Amino acid sequence: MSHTVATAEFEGPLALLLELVERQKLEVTDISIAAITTGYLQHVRTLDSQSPEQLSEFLQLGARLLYVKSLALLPKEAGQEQAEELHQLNLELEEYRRYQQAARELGRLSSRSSWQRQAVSRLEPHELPLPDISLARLAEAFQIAIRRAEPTRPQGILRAHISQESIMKSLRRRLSHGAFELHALLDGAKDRLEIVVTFLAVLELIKLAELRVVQSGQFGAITMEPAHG
Amino acid sequence: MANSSTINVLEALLFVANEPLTAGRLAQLTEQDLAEVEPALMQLEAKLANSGLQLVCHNGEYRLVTAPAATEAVRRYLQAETRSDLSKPALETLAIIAYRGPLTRTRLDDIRGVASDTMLRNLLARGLITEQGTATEPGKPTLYAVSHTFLNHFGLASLKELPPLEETV
Amino acid sequence: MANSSTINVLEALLFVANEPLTAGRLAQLTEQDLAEVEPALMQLEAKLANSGLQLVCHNGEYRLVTAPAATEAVRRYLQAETRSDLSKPALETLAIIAYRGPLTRTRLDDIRGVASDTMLRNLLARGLITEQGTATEPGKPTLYAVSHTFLNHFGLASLKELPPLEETV
Repeated sequence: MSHTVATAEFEGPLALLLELVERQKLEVTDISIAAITTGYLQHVRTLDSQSPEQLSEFLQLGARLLYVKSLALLPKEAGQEQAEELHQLNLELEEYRRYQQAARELGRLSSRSSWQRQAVSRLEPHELPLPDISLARLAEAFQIAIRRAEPTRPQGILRAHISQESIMKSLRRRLSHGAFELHALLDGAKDRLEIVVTFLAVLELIKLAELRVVQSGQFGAITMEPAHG
Repeated sequence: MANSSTINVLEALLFVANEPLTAGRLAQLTEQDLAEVEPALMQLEAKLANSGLQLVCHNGEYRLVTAPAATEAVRRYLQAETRSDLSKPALETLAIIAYRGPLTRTRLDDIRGVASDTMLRNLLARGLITEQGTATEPGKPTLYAVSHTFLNHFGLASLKELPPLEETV
Repeated sequence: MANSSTINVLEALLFVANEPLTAGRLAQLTEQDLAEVEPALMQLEAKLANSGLQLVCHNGEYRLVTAPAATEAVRRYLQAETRSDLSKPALETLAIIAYRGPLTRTRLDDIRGVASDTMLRNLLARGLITEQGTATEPGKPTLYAVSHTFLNHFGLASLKELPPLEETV
């Protein structure tokens, strides 16, 4: 099976996942999750890393797929969670698919348009009352507008807040099963960027006092555990 | 049956208005009861059904625009570029806001699986969406909805004319 | 009998146009022969006879205007629009045009982060701004600047006399 899909086609991870699922004519089930995860990660590897924000969004879904896939390797009680995760993933994918379909329909409407009247009706100039505003208010309004406009410039690297948020989400899920080791968290990481985003998520959880990091002596294994347990 | 002169005055007002007008405002301007203006607006809409104009109703606001059947000629007049300029992600975002809106950025991000802030800023600047109040949840996040400009862009008279969303399987 | 779709397209063109149009220009825009457009214009005039709009022809140029019966209500609308206080967004738009103008709508949208279409129409209707030529960039977009009325109202000889701004923080 070929995974050479033009990258630019996919504006987001869900679009890519949907394409892979539809190509295999499968639902995301425990049987297909392994194949789909492999296909997905193979594709993500070909992504242009020039756009770290975009990449991190692809990686977070990759991390989620790996997590769901890994649940199959864990003892029985994880089975229930895997079923739930898969169900959730299917729901999200199905919702996304419907809107993608709707977007295509909308695109088809683009050949037709309506326009409002271009001419502006107004009273004769001598009938126009003038507004009661001062120059000071005008100057103030301008300064407020300009100040507001400044911070809307494109943001720096790695401000993809939702990617971090959702890695935090999956960390929380893991924490709910108890402690785990750092290397287990990073083993699935495919490159520096994913590691960076994961560390950011860990730091955030520490800050929120949801997670504690414990090291059993110098060079010992680093363990993550729930801070409130 | 509304008075035909009321219908005509409504048509004239909507012609000169520099903004979409609510039925309430139209009632004020025509010095009629709202109970008269609302059916009159429906009759105006029906009357315009086979004409070069179309009455758009969105969010309780009315506006007169050209009929979609005249798209080609009007485009020629305005020398407007063909509207192939909405990207796939932009259409996807608009579709979600049109069917699901008003909704928050977080909800939008969840559905799309990507951060939508740049896209939202872009669509706001193009006037295709507007901020429509805030959600009641903590932090009172801004709600986004599609605008009159959105309807015009696709020649729709109201959101009811959107193709139906596929049923969930 | 002219095709009803031709009549409708003519109506849409005359509605949208911001200048009177000759039959020749309308023929070009509808891609019809002048021999078809002229009777269609007459039929449009007849069709509009009992409506809020009317077709007027002056010096061989056609335009749509509101019907005389609606004059009262239309006046009420325009007066209310110009008498009411400037809204915050309108004031902001005016301020940006005063300090940064002449500028295009796109540039204005960029600064404000939202589409400024309605605000521009509102300020044009109030006579506070005017269209001042077109920019040299592709598409030759209209440039907006404050009007003489604006300068007179504030007693300014030129825009150089606007209050200086604090340094940007």
